[in-house]
This record gives sequence, structure tokens and C-alpha cells, in this order.
Amino acid sequence: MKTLFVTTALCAALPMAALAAEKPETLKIGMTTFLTGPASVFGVPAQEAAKIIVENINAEGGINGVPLEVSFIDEGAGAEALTSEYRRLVESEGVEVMFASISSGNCQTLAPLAEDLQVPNFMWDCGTQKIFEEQDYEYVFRTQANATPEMLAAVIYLLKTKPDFKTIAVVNQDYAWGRDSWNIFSTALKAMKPDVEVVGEFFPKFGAPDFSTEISRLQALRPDVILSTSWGGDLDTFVQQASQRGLTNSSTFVLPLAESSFERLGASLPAGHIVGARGDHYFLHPERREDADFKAFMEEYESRTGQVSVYPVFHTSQAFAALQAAYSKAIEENGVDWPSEEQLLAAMEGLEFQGLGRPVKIREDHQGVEDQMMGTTVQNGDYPFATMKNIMIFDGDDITTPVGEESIEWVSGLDASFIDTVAVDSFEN
Amino acid sequence: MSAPLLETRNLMIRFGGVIAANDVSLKIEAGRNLAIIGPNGAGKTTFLNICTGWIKPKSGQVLFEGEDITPLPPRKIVRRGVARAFQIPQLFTEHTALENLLISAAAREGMRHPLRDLSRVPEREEMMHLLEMVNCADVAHRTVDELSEGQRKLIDIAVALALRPRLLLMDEPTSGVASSQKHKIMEILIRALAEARVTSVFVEHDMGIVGDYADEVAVWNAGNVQLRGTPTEILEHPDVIRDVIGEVA
Amino acid sequence: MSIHSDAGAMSRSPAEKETRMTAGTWLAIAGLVLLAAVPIFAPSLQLLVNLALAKGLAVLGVTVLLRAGQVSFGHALYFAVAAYAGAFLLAAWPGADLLVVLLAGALGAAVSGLLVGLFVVRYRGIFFGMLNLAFSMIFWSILEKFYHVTGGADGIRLPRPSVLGMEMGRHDFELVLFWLTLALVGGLGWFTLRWLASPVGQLFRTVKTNETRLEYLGVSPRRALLSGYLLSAVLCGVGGAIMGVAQGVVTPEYAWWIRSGEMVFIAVLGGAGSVPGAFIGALIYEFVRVFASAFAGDVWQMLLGGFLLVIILFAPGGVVGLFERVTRRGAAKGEEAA
Amino acid sequence: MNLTIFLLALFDGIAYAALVFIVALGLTLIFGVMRILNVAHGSLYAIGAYATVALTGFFLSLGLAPALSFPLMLVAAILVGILLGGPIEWLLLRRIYDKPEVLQLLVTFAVFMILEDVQRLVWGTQPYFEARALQALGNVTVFGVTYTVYQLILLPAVALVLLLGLRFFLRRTILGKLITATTEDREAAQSIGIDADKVFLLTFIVGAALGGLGGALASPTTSILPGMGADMIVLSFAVVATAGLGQIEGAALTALMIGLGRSFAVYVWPEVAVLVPYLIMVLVLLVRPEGLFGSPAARKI
Repeated sequence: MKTLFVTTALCAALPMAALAAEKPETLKIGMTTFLTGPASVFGVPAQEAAKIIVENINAEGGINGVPLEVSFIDEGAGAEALTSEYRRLVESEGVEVMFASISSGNCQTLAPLAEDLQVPNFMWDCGTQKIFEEQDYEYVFRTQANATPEMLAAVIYLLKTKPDFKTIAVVNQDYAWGRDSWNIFSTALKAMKPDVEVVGEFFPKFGAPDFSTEISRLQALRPDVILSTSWGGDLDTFVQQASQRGLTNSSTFVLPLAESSFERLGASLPAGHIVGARGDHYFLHPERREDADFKAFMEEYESRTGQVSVYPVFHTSQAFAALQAAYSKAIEENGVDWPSEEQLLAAMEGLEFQGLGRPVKIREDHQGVEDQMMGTTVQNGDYPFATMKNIMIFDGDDITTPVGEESIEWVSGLDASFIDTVAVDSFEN
Repeated sequence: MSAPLLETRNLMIRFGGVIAANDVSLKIEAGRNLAIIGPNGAGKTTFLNICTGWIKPKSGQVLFEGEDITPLPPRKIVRRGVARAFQIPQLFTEHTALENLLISAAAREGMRHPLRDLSRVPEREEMMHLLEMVNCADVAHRTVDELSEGQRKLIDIAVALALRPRLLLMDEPTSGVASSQKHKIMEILIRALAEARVTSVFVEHDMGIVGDYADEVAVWNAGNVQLRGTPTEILEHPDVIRDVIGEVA
Repeated sequence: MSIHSDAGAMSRSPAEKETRMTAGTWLAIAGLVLLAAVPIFAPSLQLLVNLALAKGLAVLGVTVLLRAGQVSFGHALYFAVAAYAGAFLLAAWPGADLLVVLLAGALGAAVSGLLVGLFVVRYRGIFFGMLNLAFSMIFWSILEKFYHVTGGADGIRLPRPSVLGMEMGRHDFELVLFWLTLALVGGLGWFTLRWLASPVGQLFRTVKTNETRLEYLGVSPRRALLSGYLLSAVLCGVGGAIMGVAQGVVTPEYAWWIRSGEMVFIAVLGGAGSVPGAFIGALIYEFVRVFASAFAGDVWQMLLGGFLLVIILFAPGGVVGLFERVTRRGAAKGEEAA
Repeated sequence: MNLTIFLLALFDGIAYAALVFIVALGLTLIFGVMRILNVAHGSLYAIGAYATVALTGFFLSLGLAPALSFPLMLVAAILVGILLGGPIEWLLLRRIYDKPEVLQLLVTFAVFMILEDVQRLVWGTQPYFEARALQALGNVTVFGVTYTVYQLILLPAVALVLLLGLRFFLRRTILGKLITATTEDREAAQSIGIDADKVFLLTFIVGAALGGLGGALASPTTSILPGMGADMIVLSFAVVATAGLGQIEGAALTALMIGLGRSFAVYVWPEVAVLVPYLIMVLVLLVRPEGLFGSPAARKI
């Protein structure tokens, strides 16, 4: 329910809507990302990628002649610093579009704030599927998928490649992502393969330094499949300890975020385990790796950071691609030199754009529809770490919760036949 | 006949191998100031600690006005009317002399004026008077850790008096004070006690003080009362001259 | 025994200084008025100041305990309890009134403060600090662990409460919240000063200097400490409830030990034991923190740590102590000149 | 719960307890002697781990045997003690011994904040993993469950050696006796010619080195990443306070209680595992306010 104040503000803004905006000196963008804390394993690569992308865009004349300028906010500095800095950028620095954020919790905090501040906000990385299912937003868009298609892709890949398993255990981080992703995964699994038995559920605390006890128990339980949607240091520690103690020989691991740990895990992530990348994000993307721009970017990134690209880099590229596409579309559709905010928002609906991966589309509920890649690890000696073979890319449209439906409800209504209805492209490697 | 003000029955306690109270039975009558003398380690302070509930005896009883107070914690015994002054003054070192007394008055009065500023409570007059009684009115507004040992001892006693006790136990009120000052302090004290109608028990080493200010004297030795009598009787007793006075002198 | 001096005028005890410092009162009023003008003259700072003041209220709680010589390394507990109490209330009753939410927060803090307080007032010094830490960490673990109730690490969102039955937009609501916070800062600050100067507060403060004497005044040191502990919990709670409402989200991080450390940090930064120091310290801390993280990127922690070291080593009285030192020197010079 | 599972939980608990004890040991030593609760201990732990990874990475890349990792852990710990512990005591703590304990604690809190950022500036934000030391020792299989020799045998052995060694050092050597004397009465110790400043400096260096050693020993088993120190320090606090401040044997017993409590919780009721250390702390202090092994300070009047 809008108040009197907001309504008057909107009324005041209305007559402006038809007019084009004045072309600014620079297009200011604010991006929230983790520069400190455990999630900086994602945040820092994203920041590096953003710097490269902005340099590239500006080298080509910016957006319709307007260069980009990005300010970064550290999500690791805590919620107060984050919200006050977010507001400062919007209210005092004249930032026109915000990219926020990595943490799902921060997305949930910032989405209503963006709405109130009337600033277009691209949710560029956070996983929670709840944002658009629980609320409608005018200013908030998501330039990537969410937890539901990401988990569904993992379930389908597992059922396609290892249809006969009987038991599964889960070791997830104890926070919203770990809990929610297991909720979606287990609901989908029970719907599509009701005879599977869940033999163990472990939620060690976020940032746990040691999983020895969990691994001992898993060795005693001997499940066929072990799921972990953990990431960063937690995933590294878990996989290292598991592989050291032979757990990776007796169970198949399903690790939907392992792509971001390939390089750090090196030889500790053995062949034959199922891995994913929260979308079609892979520095050896089978369809994209021969593309000149893709190759150039991968080389540039690797030479700057000494590391290969991981999925947050792809997510960053998607946010900037969405930005470029939206401004171009708004300029073209309205025949203006620079679009007003109203025109920009209008352009976002149904927008299609392509970052480093396959093209992504913004749906009417502002959720991005992104294809999902899963694969099986292989240690083939090309790199000193695991890469993927038997890659499948699932069509985003088929595995994203339909507009207006609630994910868990939708997923629990699926059955085994669903697997064959999902469009998929397969690749050797 | 009414019960004695304070009575102890067969108090026993030992610390390690040392017997600090060995079957101590003693009666203290209202209005008669009792001095306790005896060599170091005889159990004098322990006796005060037991009477105020700080230390619980292994066996035996303490009765105040005929009621058993042995199991009570010090604060409950204090509220019945037994106050205590210490060999080393126990004061609130961040507060002024007057405030120390005002806090004492506040403790006595409970929560009658919970949010009134301490410096404006109605007991202020009374406390100033108390400070005058102990000759410390001129330092009323100084924080107590700026004061001399003698002043602090007097304020320590005034703080105890502010509680309006019926019995005051004092542990060496004149120790740590220049000998020229001792009589002056005792003079002030005994006058203040009389004015407030408080009976006192005081541990003392200075036989001159004992002789001049006590109504009765009890001689402690090896955890028990060896002798009891008037100052004249005791101070002339050959055992006391040998064991106590000889040692102190 | 006869040092003659006009002692009353020369060295007043802290208790008397607090109530008679009329100059200080005027300064405090001026400060509040200045802050009240923030939404008008510097609207971009409004939220920051609001959050800083909310934190300042919590720091005031820690400050109260410092007066009794006790340091709690777990007062984020009450901050979090109150914020979650508000969040649960708003989840069960969306659109509940702001005042009801704050009251629920304060009540939650008071009840938990009483339960934990009854236990921790038996301890002093480092054990007191550590036990408070343990309780706050237990609460933190529960918040993290019982995901289905508490929302886990992502916490709970607080829908905007109504104000006196009116639904408000963010802008209006934030203005109301800002001025309400300021009123609470003024009111609770004044109350705390009065309380500390009152007989009950004075008894509480003597826990720092002499518990033996306190016992021999017929007062239970534990009960004296408990009275201040309750006040400190409620102050932390009000701060936490405001923080939760202002942020629109509460997370277990509210109870995390570094938060508690931060509160002690700010209390010392402002001037250990000083009531206005709690708020001055909180404002300085938040400004340094926000601007450091905006302009010095990922070394804001280092800057704050360095800042703290400088204060402790060179100005242990905190900012308020520094201010007093300067004004006193100024006054002394003035006297010399005259 | 059958016997096998009981034994498995026991092994896990002991391995975990060993590491916790080693870290808590430095903390309790510093507290016992200097009466300072060193919040920066967590950072020293993290830096010990980082330094080990850096040293091991460098020397092993020269083609040296993985067994060299073990002496390198010791080197890393000593470096932490001397290069960080020394200056912290000498430049900062020494100036505030006469200040209230809250200020002493806050100084170490400030050092903690600074060192957290120093770690990030030096080693970045990406997690490191350096398990060659652990791999070099291989595995043992018990009841069909594979354990690493490193965690099951080496860590508890090191913990035991440190416990006995420190006891021997404090009770039987002259230097140890000087330290204990200074702990009991600083002024008296000074009056008989003990240089208390040197004793404090030495204690802090040894304590810091023990923190570093904890990190060094933990490094092959876990991801080394920013923030690892913040978690460890709270756990160590719990151990030290539960044991009784300054109690070395108590710390060993408490670490064992916490380790076993946690591992049994993982088998029986995994959801409460994270609560175990704090619950043990509260329960112990409820019954024994001075900690398991602490002695009550007598109030003299």
C-alpha cells in the first residue's frame, strides 16, 4: 500500500516520463560485492571482472557515448554500512543503476530499499528464489537464474547419469542457501524418484573449519550419493577431507557450485563427480570457448588475476550486458539520445542480452531465465585441476518456476516424466 | 531479665591446622563498650567475622537480641543492627566522604526516593552532622582516597554509624594512626558512640586506649576468651602483663 | 586533618558533577537540536545518524555497566533479543505499531536480561565478561541453527510498522523513526544520568570500588549489580529494536561477539562511563566506519583498529575525556590571565 | 548407539580436541602469567596457518620432500611468536599494564582488527589449501572408516607432548620457575631481581608462538581463509574460561570435553553440535564459578 507521500512523488514524476532525460557526463553504477569475509571468493573475482568489462565498454565509447563509472560497496562490512552506503550512492552520488547483491539476505534487504529509492536494481548474483515469488517489484530485476533452476538442473543431471542410486546424504552450510537449496533439491528428488532414501542430513555451521566427524559418519553410512551445495572455503575443506579419507571413492558427490572451486581444489577433486556452476558458466564453455570475444576476455582475466574465470565473473558480465542492452533498447525504441528512468524500466521487460554465457531473458516477473550447465569431473591432465566432461546444458525456460507460482509447490508437483520434457544439449567436454 | 545484646555460644572454627575459635561463649550487654585484646593470631578478627556472618562457624551459635543470626549473610545481620568498621577502611574510593555516608543512609532507607539525586536526599543534614561528630566535616567533599589514614578510619566508622546500628564492631580503630592522634580519635569516637547510643566492641592493641575507653576487656588467646573483666582488673593481671602487654610493648 | 579548602567548589565527585553541570546540559540540548536538524540540512546522513544513535543506546547500556567496573562481552545478546522480538511481533502482526514494536523489544531485553542477569551477577571481571559472551554465543548459535523459526543466517525481514495507526511511506516513516530515536536518546540519556546519580544508581556503582562495604551496609552486591544490569539490557534492547526497524532486517550477526566487542570499543572511544560519550562515540565510530569502507575499500577494519589503539594509548578518557581536558586547560588559562 | 559408533565418535572428538587444546594453550598461558585475555590470539592462529602454507608452498616447489612440512610448521610458529608476539607485547601491551583490564582487552581487540586486514592484504581473499603434510602420513582404517594418521595420531600426540612439556618447563626449569614466581607476585619477584618485563615478553612470545603453532598444525586439514581466526578465538575463550583461567591441565580436559561433546552431538543430534562448547561453559561455570580447575580468590578484610 502506497502512502500519500509516495503517491504525490509519483504524480510529480509522471509528466517527466514522456520526455527524454538529459545525457549525463558519465553513467554511474553502484555494485555491491564481497570484498571481505568468506564470500569474497566470489566478490573479488566479480570486482575484477567488472573493472575489465567497464574498461572494455568505455574503450568502445561507453553506452551511446556515455562512459561508465562503477563504485563498489563491500557487502562484508555489515548490513548498516551496506544500506547506508547504498543510499549514499543513490541519493548523493547520482548513481543511476545499482547491481546488488551476492548475499541472498542482502538482496532481500536491498530490494525494498531500491523500490523506495526508485533506483533500478539488478540482482546480479544472489540465489534466493523467494524475492519475486513473494513480492512484485517495479525497480528490481534479476539478470540471472535462481536456486530453483539451479537445483533442478542438478537433480535432472543426477537422474540422467546415475538413475539407479538408492541413498543420499547432504552436507550443506547452515544458512539460508544451504537450507533452501536442500529444500528444493530434496523436494524435486522425492517428486521424481520417490524411492530414494535420505540417510543423513548435516548442516555444519557456516565457515566450519573441520568436517572430520561428518565424514566419519558418512563413511559409516555409505550413501550412494552425497550432495553439497557449499561453496568457497567450506566446500574446499569438505572435498579435501573427503577425498583424503577415501569418501570420494565410495560415494558419488553432487556439487552444484564446484566450478568455482576447481582451480583451488586441484587434484583433490577426483574424476567422476557431478558438478555445476549456477548457470552456463565455465571458462571452457563448449559453445563459447571458440568465440573471439570470449577468448579475449578469458585471457585478459587470467593474465590480470592469475586465475581462471569462475561463475561470479559470468554473472557480472550478464549484469553489464543487461545494462548495455537496456539502454540501447530504450534509446532505440523511444528515439531519444538518452532514456528517462521510465523508458529504461520499460525496456527491461522482456529484455534479451548475452554476457559471457548463453543469452538470458528477463521475464514479466523480472526474473531472468538462464540456461543451466552441469557436468562430470575429469582429471585429464590438460589443467592441474578438474575440468568437466559429459556436459549438459538445460533450457532455462523448462526448469524455471512458471510466473506466479511458488517454487516448492511447483517442484513438488513434478514427476519422473518431467525429466524428458526438459530440452537439453549434450557435449562430450 | 532481657537477653544480652549479642551472645555467642560455643563457637568453633579452624583454618587448616589453626584453631581460630575454640568454644567461644561470650555475652555482650547493651551500653558497655567491650575491648578485645590479645596476641596476633589469637582469633580476634575471626570473632568479629563470625559475629557479622562473614565466616560461618563450624559449630556454635551467634544470637543478637536473643535471636539466632548464625546462618544469616552479613547484609541481613547488618540490617538487624550490627554494623562493622574495619582495620583497613572499607570505603567507596571514587566517592567523597559525604557521599560515602549518603550511600550508607540510602542503604538504610531502602528505596524511599529511588530517583532523587543522592546529593539531595533528606538525610544530607543528618550525614553532615555525623561528619561533624567525627571531625571530618571539612573534608566532606573530598574523594576518600585523597584523605589521610586517620580520616579514612573515622569515615569508615561514620559510615557504619550512619546505619544507626545498636552494636558496632570495630577492628583496631586506631591502628595505622600516628600515636599522637590515637587518643584524639578515640575521644571523638566514644563521644559519637555515646551520642548515637551505640554499644561497641573494639579490637585494640594499645593498652592505654583500652584502659581509657573500654568499660570491659576480654583477653583472647588461642581462639578463646582467656580472661574477662574491667580494664583495671585485666591490665593489672600478671598473665596479661606477661602474654599481651609484654608482647605489644 | 585540617586542610582548609573550599572543597565543595573545588573537587566535586562525579555524582554531583553530572547533575550540576548546567553547561553540560546546555551542550547536550544543543547537540540534540543540531542532530534533530540533520534530516533537513543533510538528509543523506539521516539514516547513518539514526543507526549510530541506535547503536549509541546499546553502547549506553555497556557504559552503565562500566560504571560498576564490569565489562560485558556479550551485550549484543540484548541487542539481538530485542530486534528479534520486534521481528517476531511484526511477522505475527504485520503493521503493528512502532511503539508496540519498540516496547516488545525492550520487554524481551528486560526479561532475558533478568534471566541471564540473575546468573551472571555472581561473577566479576573477566568471568563476568566471558559468561556474557557465552550467553550471547548460545543465542547466536540458536539463531543460526533453528533456521525454520529464525530464518537462519539470513535472518527475518521486518515489514514497516505503522505509526499511531497510520501506514507510512519509507521517507515519512524514517523521519518519524529518526526523531523518535532522538527523543529516546534524550529521554533515556537523561534517565540514565538521573539513575546513576540516584541512591540506587550510587549503590550500583559501588560494586566497582568496594563490595565488602556494600555487603556491610546491608545491601546485596548482586542485587545492586542486577539493577544496573537490567537497565543496561533494556538500553541495549531499545537500541537493537530501533536498529532492526531502521534496517528492515535482523540477522544473527546482531548477536555475534564482534558486535559486543564493538559496543565496548565505542564506549571506551566515547569516554568510558560517560553518558554523552556513548552517543558521541557511536557517531564517530559509524562515520569513520562508513567513510573508511567507502574510501579505503577493504582496510576499514585496520583503520578502526588503529584509531582505537591511538585513543587507548594517548587519550584513555576517550573523546569526552579529551574534550574535558581541553576545556579544563582553557579554563585554567583563563584563571591565570585573570 | 553401538560400540563402533561410540569409538568412532571418540576418535573424532580426540582429534578435534587436540587442535583446540593447542590453540587454547597459548591463550591460557598468556592469561595465567600476564592476566591479559588476548583477543588477537585468533589472528595469530590464522597467520600461523597462512605462514605455514606460504613456507611449505615455497620450499616444496623447490622439489624438497613433503616431510619438510613438519619442521616448517615449527618455523612458522616461531616466526609468528617473534615477529608478531614480540612487537605486540613490547610496543603495545607494555604500555598499558597499569590500565584497567578492559583497556588491555580492547588493545588486543584493536590488534585483532588490524591483523584481520593485514592477512587479507598479504594473502588475499582466496582460500588456500596445503595438505601435503597430511597426505605424507597416509591413512589408517578403523572399523571400515578411514582416518588420516595426521589427525588421529599426530595431533593428539603433539597436544600431549605440549601439555607435558609445558608442565615440565613451568615446574622443573629455572626459567619456568621465574615465570611462575612472577605470576604469583610480580612485585615480590621484582624485588628478588627477576626482570618481570623480560618474563612477560618471553611469555607473550611463547604464547603467540603456540597460537601460531595451532594454526600451522590446523593448516593441512582446513581451508585457510579470512575470518578463520574469529571463530577459533571464541572457542578458545570458552575452553580457557571453562578450564579456569591460566589452568593448563584444565584446558586439556575442557578441550577434550568440548571435542567429545561436539562429536557425539554430530552422531546423536547434529543440530546442537555448534551449541556444545558454550553449553559446557555455562554449565561448568554455573557449578564452579572459577572454572573447573580455578581456585576462588579469597576476599580479605
